[in-house]
Amino acid sequence: MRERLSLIVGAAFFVFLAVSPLWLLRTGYLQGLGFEAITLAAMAVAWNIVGGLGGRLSFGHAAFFGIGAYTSTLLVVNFGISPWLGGIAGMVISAVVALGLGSITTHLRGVYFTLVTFVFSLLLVNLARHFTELTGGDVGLSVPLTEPSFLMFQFRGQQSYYYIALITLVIFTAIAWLVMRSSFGYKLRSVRDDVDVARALGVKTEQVKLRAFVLSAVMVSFVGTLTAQHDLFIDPTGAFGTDRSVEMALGAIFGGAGTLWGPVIGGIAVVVISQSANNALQHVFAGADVIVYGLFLIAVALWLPGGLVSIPRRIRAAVEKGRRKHQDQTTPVPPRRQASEKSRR
Amino acid sequence: MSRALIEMDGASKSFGGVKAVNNVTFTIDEGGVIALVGPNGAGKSTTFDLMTGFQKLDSGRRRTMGIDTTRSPSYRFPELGVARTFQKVRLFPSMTVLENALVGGLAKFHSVSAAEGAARRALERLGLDDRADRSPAELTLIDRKRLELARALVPEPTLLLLDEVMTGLTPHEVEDAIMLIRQLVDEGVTVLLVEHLLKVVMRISRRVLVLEHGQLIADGTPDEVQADPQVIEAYIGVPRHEEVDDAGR
Amino acid sequence: MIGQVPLDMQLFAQTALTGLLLGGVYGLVAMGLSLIFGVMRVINFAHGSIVLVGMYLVYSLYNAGVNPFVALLIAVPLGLLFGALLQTVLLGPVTGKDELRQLLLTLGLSLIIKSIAQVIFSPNSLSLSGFTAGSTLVDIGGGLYVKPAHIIGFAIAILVAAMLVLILRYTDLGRRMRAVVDDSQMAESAGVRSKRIYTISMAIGICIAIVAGGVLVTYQPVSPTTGDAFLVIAFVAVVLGGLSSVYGAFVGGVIAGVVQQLTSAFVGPALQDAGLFVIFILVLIFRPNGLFGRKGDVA
Amino acid sequence: MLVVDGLEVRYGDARAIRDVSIEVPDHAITSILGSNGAGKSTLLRAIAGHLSSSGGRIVFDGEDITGLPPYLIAERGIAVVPEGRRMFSHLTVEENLLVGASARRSQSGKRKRLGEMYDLFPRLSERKQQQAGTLSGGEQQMVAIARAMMLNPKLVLFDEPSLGLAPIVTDLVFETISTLGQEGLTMLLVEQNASLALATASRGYVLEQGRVVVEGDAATLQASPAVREAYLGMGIEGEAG
Amino acid sequence: MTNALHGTDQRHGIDKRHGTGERRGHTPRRIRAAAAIAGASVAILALGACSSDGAAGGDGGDSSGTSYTIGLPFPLTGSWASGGQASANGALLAIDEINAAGGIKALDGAQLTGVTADTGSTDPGQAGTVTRQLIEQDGAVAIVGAYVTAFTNTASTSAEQASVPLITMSNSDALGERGYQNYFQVSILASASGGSAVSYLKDAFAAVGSPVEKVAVLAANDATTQAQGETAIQQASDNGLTVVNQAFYPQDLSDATVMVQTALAEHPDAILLGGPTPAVATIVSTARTLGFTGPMVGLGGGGILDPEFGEQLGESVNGVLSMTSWNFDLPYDGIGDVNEAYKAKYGKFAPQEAGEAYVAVWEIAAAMESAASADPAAISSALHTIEFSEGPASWMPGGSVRFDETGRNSVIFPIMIQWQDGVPCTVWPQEVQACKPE
Ligand SMILES: Nc1ncnc2c1ncn2[C@@H]1O[C@H](COP(=O)(O)OP(=O)(O)OP(=O)(O)O)[C@@H](O)[C@H]1O
Ligand SMILES: Nc1ncnc2c1ncn2[C@@H]1O[C@H](COP(=O)(O)OP(=O)(O)OP(=O)(O)O)[C@@H](O)[C@H]1O
Ligand SMILES: CC(C)C[C@H](N)C(=O)O
Ligand SMILES: [Mg+2]
Ligand SMILES: [Mg+2]
Repeated sequence: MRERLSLIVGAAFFVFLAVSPLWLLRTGYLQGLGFEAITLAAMAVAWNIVGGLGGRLSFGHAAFFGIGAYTSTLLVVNFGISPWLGGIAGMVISAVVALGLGSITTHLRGVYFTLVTFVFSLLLVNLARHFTELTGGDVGLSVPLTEPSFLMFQFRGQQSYYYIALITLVIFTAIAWLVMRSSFGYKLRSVRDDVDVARALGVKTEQVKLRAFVLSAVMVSFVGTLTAQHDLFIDPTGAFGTDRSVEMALGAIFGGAGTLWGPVIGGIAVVVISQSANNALQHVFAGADVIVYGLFLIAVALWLPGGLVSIPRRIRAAVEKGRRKHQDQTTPVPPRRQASEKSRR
Repeated sequence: MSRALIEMDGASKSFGGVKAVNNVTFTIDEGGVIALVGPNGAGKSTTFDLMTGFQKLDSGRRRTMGIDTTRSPSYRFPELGVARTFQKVRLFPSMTVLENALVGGLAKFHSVSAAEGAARRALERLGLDDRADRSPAELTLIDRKRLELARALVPEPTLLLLDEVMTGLTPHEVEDAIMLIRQLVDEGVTVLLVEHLLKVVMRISRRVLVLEHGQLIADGTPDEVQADPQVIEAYIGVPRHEEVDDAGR
Repeated sequence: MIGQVPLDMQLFAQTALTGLLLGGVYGLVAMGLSLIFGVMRVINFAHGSIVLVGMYLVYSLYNAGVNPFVALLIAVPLGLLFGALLQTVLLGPVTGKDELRQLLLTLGLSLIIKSIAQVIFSPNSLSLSGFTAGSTLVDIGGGLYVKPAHIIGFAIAILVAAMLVLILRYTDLGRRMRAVVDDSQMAESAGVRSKRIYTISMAIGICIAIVAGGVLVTYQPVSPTTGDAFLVIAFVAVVLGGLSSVYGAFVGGVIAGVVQQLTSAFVGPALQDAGLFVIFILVLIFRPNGLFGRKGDVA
Repeated sequence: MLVVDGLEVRYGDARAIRDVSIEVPDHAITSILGSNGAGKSTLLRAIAGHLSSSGGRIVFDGEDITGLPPYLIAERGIAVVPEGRRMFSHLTVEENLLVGASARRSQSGKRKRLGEMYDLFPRLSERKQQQAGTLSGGEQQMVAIARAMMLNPKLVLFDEPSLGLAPIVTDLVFETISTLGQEGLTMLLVEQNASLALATASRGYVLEQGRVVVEGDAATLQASPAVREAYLGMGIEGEAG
Repeated sequence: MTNALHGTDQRHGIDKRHGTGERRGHTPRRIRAAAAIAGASVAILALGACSSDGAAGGDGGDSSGTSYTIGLPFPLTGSWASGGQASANGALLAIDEINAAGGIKALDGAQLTGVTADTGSTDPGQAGTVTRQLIEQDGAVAIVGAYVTAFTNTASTSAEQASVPLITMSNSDALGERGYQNYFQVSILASASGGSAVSYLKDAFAAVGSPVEKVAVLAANDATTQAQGETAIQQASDNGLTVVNQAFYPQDLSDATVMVQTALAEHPDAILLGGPTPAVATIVSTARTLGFTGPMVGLGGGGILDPEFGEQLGESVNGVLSMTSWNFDLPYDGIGDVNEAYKAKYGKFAPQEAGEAYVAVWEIAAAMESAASADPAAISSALHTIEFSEGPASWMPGGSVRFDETGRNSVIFPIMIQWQDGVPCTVWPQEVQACKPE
C-alpha cells in the first residue's frame, strides 16, 4: 500500500522531470543544469546499491566514472567509434576492474573498504596523469565537435542530453527497485546489518558484495560516458577525482541512503542547492555558496538523519502524535520525558 | 537413527593462548534431541561455531551430511540443512521482524515470496506474527530469541543447533519451548541443544555430550552422564538448593 | 624516468632521512585522526582542514611577531579549546550515531573551513617569509642535508606520540577512554562521564592536528587547499598502522613519508603518491587490520 | 535506603512500567520477580539512570536522584551488574575492574580493592591480562560483579546474574551474593529463577505487566499460591538453582 | 553563480559575518547549534542581497544607455583560485577603464558589464556549465576565460556551441587544434615558451658571457607546465645542450631536497623549472642552499610569476628568470599606469594572467568598435580580421595582436623576465628589454 503510493509519487516525479524542459527549464543553461542534476541522481542511485543497501561506503566510485569517460572518449577520438558502443566498452572494462578491486576488498570491513576505494581512485588520477600517451595526461582529451548526430552522441542544445540522462535515471531507478525487491536485495541488506550472521544463514556474502559492487560500478561507468560526451572533454581530476566520488555518495546520503527514492531526490537536491546557493551568493564573496552548502550538509547530519526522504515520515509522525494527544486528553498523563536510551552509543 | 548428520574428528580451536575446543571427536546421528552441556567457557558455543563453519577449524576434520566440509564456508551449511541460533542474539537491526525471518529462507527458497510465506509460518509458530512489521529493537530479549529461532526454522532444517534458547524463560515458557522442540522432532528435525537447565536437558534429550576445558568428558544417555563423577565434579556440583526445589515443587 | 637516477647509497640515505622526517609529521596528523576514530568512531573528513587551521594560526602568529615554535605553544590551548568546542556544538549529537551522518557533518565542516580560509587569507599560497629554519638546508655531514624545521617537527611528533601512547595505555583517562569506546553507558554506571571523555578525546585529537599544522607551516606554504593532501596521507598512515592504534598511526605516517620519498627518488616524483597508494592497497589486502592493528584497539 | 515512588517509564508510546513503588531496606537483599517483559530490567535501568522516567520519584539515602545521569548515580554509591554482563570487551580483566572504580578518588583504595576482588574470584586473578570480551559467560559474570564491587557501593543492582550460567557457576555467584549480603551490603536482585532469588533475598516484589502485583518478605512470597504457580513453576529449573 | 560584480571586493563579506549568530549562554546544545547555523545562513543571505544591490548600482556607471555583458568564467575557489582571481581582476580593471573612457563609442557609448562565474576547481564540466549560464542567463556577448587549460577547454566548447567568442590566456597548444571558430588565444603557446626558454637562456647568458651547456628540467605535471617542460627538453637537444636530469613532479610536492639533490648531482649549468608557487619556491630555495648558483629559469606561466613567489622567497628571489607572455614593463605607453591602477586596487603588481585578461577585454571592446555591433558573431568575425595594433588591445609582446584562423595570436613571441628587486623585469629579447640580465 505504502509501497504502491511511493511508486505512484515516484512515477509522477519522473513525469514532472520529463515535462519540465517545456516550462521550467527553458534555457539551454537550465537544461544543462538539469542534465547535471539528473546524472548525479543516477550516480547516487548506482552508488546506493553498494553504499546504501550494501552498507559499504565506497569513496572511489569516480574510478568507474572515469573509466567510462575515458574509454568512450578514447574510442571516439582515436577510432571514431560511436560513444554508445564506447559506453558499453567502458561498462565492460569497469565490470572487469570492479571485479578485480571488488574481489580483493570483499574481506575488508567498514572504513577499510571506504579508504581502499578512496585511495584506488586517487591512484587512477596519478596514473592517468602519468601515462600521457594513453590519456593525454593532464591536458585531457577533447572530443571533436561534430554535426549533430545521434550515433556520435552529439546534439545541438542541451535538451537531448537532458532526456538521455533522464531515461538513464529512470532505468537506473527501475534497476534499483528490482534489486530491492529481489532476494539479492535482501541478501545485500543482511550483509550490511551483520555479515557473519548473513553468511551463517546461507548468504554467499562475498558474492553478494561483489555483485553489488560490479553492478553499481557498471552503472556509474555509463554516467561517466554520458558526462564526457556532454562536456566533450575529460581530464584526470575531472574523471577520477575525489570530488566526484564524494558527490555521488553525498547525493545518496543527503536524500536517504538505502532507500529507493532517497538517492534520486538527494542527487537532484545536491545540484539544485549548490547551484542556487552559487547563483544567489557568489557575488558576496567567492566561496560563500560553498559555506551555505556546507551548512546544509551539517544541518542534515544534525537534524535529518534519514535524509530528505524521511521528511514525509517525520511529518506523519508529528501529525499522528498531535492527533493522539487530542484523544489522550481523557487520561491526562503528562509525557514529561520519554524513556530514551540515555547516552547509549 | 543411523544417518550421521555431522561428524567432527579431532576438531580444535584456540583463541590466543586459550584452547577453546581441544581435539574433540563426536558424531551427531539423526533424530531426537541431543544436548551439549558443560561449564561456562567449556567451549560449547565454540563447538557450535565449528560445527557450522562459523569459525574455521584450527585442526581436525568435519563432515556434514556425509560430505567433507572441513574447509567449507559457513554459508554452505543452511543448504545442507543445518541451522542455528546464537547465544548472544544477532538479528538484522535495520530489517523488520518479518524480513529478519525471510532472510533465513533465502538459502532454500529462490523466490522472495516463497521465503516470505515460510517466514510468516515460522513467525506464527512462535507467536510473533502480530509483530511482523516491528523492528527487532522493540522486542524483549526473549522475543528476540524467539525471532532468531523462527529465522532458523524458515529453511526447514534437518539439524537445528540451539544455543541457550531457554535461558531466562519462566517455567511456563520453558514448557512451551519443550513442546515446540518435541513437535520439531516429530517432524523429523534433529535438535542439538546447549542449555544450562539441567532438569530440562535430562528430561528431553536422548543423548548428552559434556564438554569441559574444550574436551569431551562424557557422552551417553542422561542417566549415564548424570551419574558420571567427573561430570558432577566439573559441572553439576553438589546441589545446594535441593530443599528449595522441593518446596517449589 | 626509471634508471636515470644513479642508485647510490648517499641518495638512498638522504631519501630515507627526508622521508623519515616528513613522515614523523604525517604521523602526527594521523595520530589525531586515529584518536578521534578510536574513541568516537568518527572518521573525521575535516581533519585536513583542521591541519589547515593550525597552519594559518601559526602563520598569523608569526606575522604578529611570534616565533613559530613559540606559536606552537600558544596553539596547544587554542587547539584543545577548538576541539572541545567542535565536540560540544557539532560532533556531540552525531557521536555514536550513523556513520553517514558523521560523514556529512565532517565533510560540510571541511568545506566551510576551507571557504572561510580563502575569504580571510586569500587563495594565494602563503609562507613564513624570512623564517630560514624552514627553508634552508643544513649539512649534517656525510653529504646529508636536513631542514632544521624538519628536525624540530619530527621531535615534536615523537614527543606527542609517546605522550599519547602513555596516556592511553597507562592512565585512568586512557582506560576510561577505551571503556567508553566499548560501552559508554556501562562506563557511566561505573562513574565515567562519557561526554566529558568524548570532549577530551576530541580536544586532544584536534589539538594534535592543529599542532601538526603549525609544524608543517614552518617549512611548507599554506593555501586553502593545502589540507586535502594531508587528509589523504593521514588516512593512508592510519590504515597502514591499524585504524585505531594511535601508535600504529604514527608508525604508519613514518612509513608513508619514507615510501613517498623513495618512490619519488627511484621511480619518479610524479608517481610518489602512486607508490604510496600501491603499498597501502597491498597492505590492506594482506593485513586487513593494518600492520599493527588488533580489532577495535585504541592505543 | 532506596525508595521508588510511583515510577513510570515509557518506550516511545508504550508504558513499560507504571506506578511502581518499592523500598529497598539497608543491609538486606530485596528481590524482584516477574515473567519476561514484566519490566524488571526497565526498573533497574531507570534506577541506574540509563532510562529517564516519565513520572514518579527515585530517592536514595534521602536524596532525590530521579533524572540524574548514570555517573552521578554511581558517585552516590549505586553500582550495576547489568543484564548481559556488558564487558568493556577490549579492555583486560584488570582494566575492567579499574574502570569500575572510576567514581572513586583514592588510587590506593582502588589497588587494595583490586586485591580483594582477586581474592574473591581467584579465577579472575589468573586472567588479569585477558581481554574481557573473550572470557566465557561465567568468567564475564564474575568480572561484572567484581567491577561493580570496585565502586565500594552502598547498593548493588543485579539484573539476572544467573542468566546463562552453568549450575556450578550459578552456585558460585549466588554464594558470593549471599556472602556479600551477610557482610551487610544492600542489594536489589532481579532474577528469573524465583526459587533461587527467594532463597537468597529477605524481601521481594512481583512485577506483572509493568505493575507491582505482590510484595512481601521472602517466606510469604514463597508461600503465596500465585507466586508458586506462576514463578516457581513445576520445578523444572530447580536443579539450576 | 554569476556575479554582477564589479571588482566586488572578495573580502568584505566574511568580516561582518563573524559577530552574528554565535555565543549563546546556556541554551541546550541543539538549539545553540541550530541558532549558529541559522544565523550564519541568514547573515550570508542578507549580505548576498545587499551586495547584489551594490553591484547593480556600481556597474553601469552613469550611462543610462545600453550595457553589454562580458562573461568571465574563472576558478575563484579551490587550488587554482589564486590565478583565477588575478585574471578576473585584470579583466574587471579593463572593463572599468573602458566604461570610464566612454564605453563603446560605435554603440553610442554602451557600457560593459563584467560578470564573473566560478568554475570551481576540479570538474571541467562546471566551467562549461557556467559559461553556458553567462551566455544564456546573463547574455554575455563575449567570454574571457578560463585561465586553466582544462576549464578553458569546456568553456570554449560551450562558447563555440553558442557561437560566442572566447578569448583565453591559457597556454595549451591543444586548444587551438580543435578547429573552433569562436576561440581566441591571446597568450603564448606552451610549446613556444618552453622551447624558447632554452634559446633565450643560451642567448641571454652568452650575451653576458657565461655559456650554458648542461640543463636540468624540473616541471610540475600539470598540463601546461608539463608541455612546456617536454618542449624545452626537445629544444635543448636540438640546440646542442644536454639535459642531464628531468623530473615531472606532482603539484603538491612537499619537499624538494631529494629531487634537487639528484639534479645537482649531474652538475647542470642551469635549471629549467615550472609549477605552482609553493613548489617552485621550495625548489629554488633548496637549490640555492645546496649551493647551486647557476641560472634558474621558469618555463612560463604559473607560480614563478606570481607576486607570492617573490614574497615567499624574499631576497633569494632575485635572479630567478622566467618565460612569460606579458609583463607590466613591456615598452608600451600606459602599460605602467595600468599596473599602478591594478596595484592600487588589488595591492600587488599585475601578474601575467591579469595582464592577458586585461588585454583580452580591450580586444573585445575594439572588436565591438570595429564591428559597431554587439552581436557575438560580429565580434567573433571582427576578432578574426582585425590586427590590434594600438592601445591596450595591442599590449602583448610584438606590439600587436592578430588571431590566425585557429584563433592563436600569430604575432606574439615569448619574453623572459628576471626577478630583480623583488619584481619581475623583462630582460629578453633585447627589443623589449627593461632590465639587463644579472
Ligand atoms: N572470539 C574469541 N576470542 C578469544 N577467546 C574466545 C573467543 N570466543 C571464545 N573464547 C574463549 O573460548 C572459551 C570457550 O568459549 P565458549 O563461548 O565456547 O564457551 P561456552 O561453553 O559456550 O560457555 P558459556 O556457557 O558461558 O556460553 C572461553 O574461555 C572463551 O573465553
Ligand atoms: N529498548 C526498548 N524499546 C522498546 N521497548 C522495550 C525496550 N526494552 C524493553 N522494552 C519493552 O518494555 C517491556 C519491559 O521490558 P524489560 O526488559 O524491562 O522486561 P524484563 O522484565 O526485564 O524481562 P526479561 O525477563 O525478558 O528480561 C517489554 O514489553 C519490552 O518489550
Ligand atoms: C596554472 C597555469 C599554469 C595555467 C595555464 N595558464 C594553463 O593554460 O593551463
Ligand atoms: Mg556459550
Ligand atoms: Mg530483563
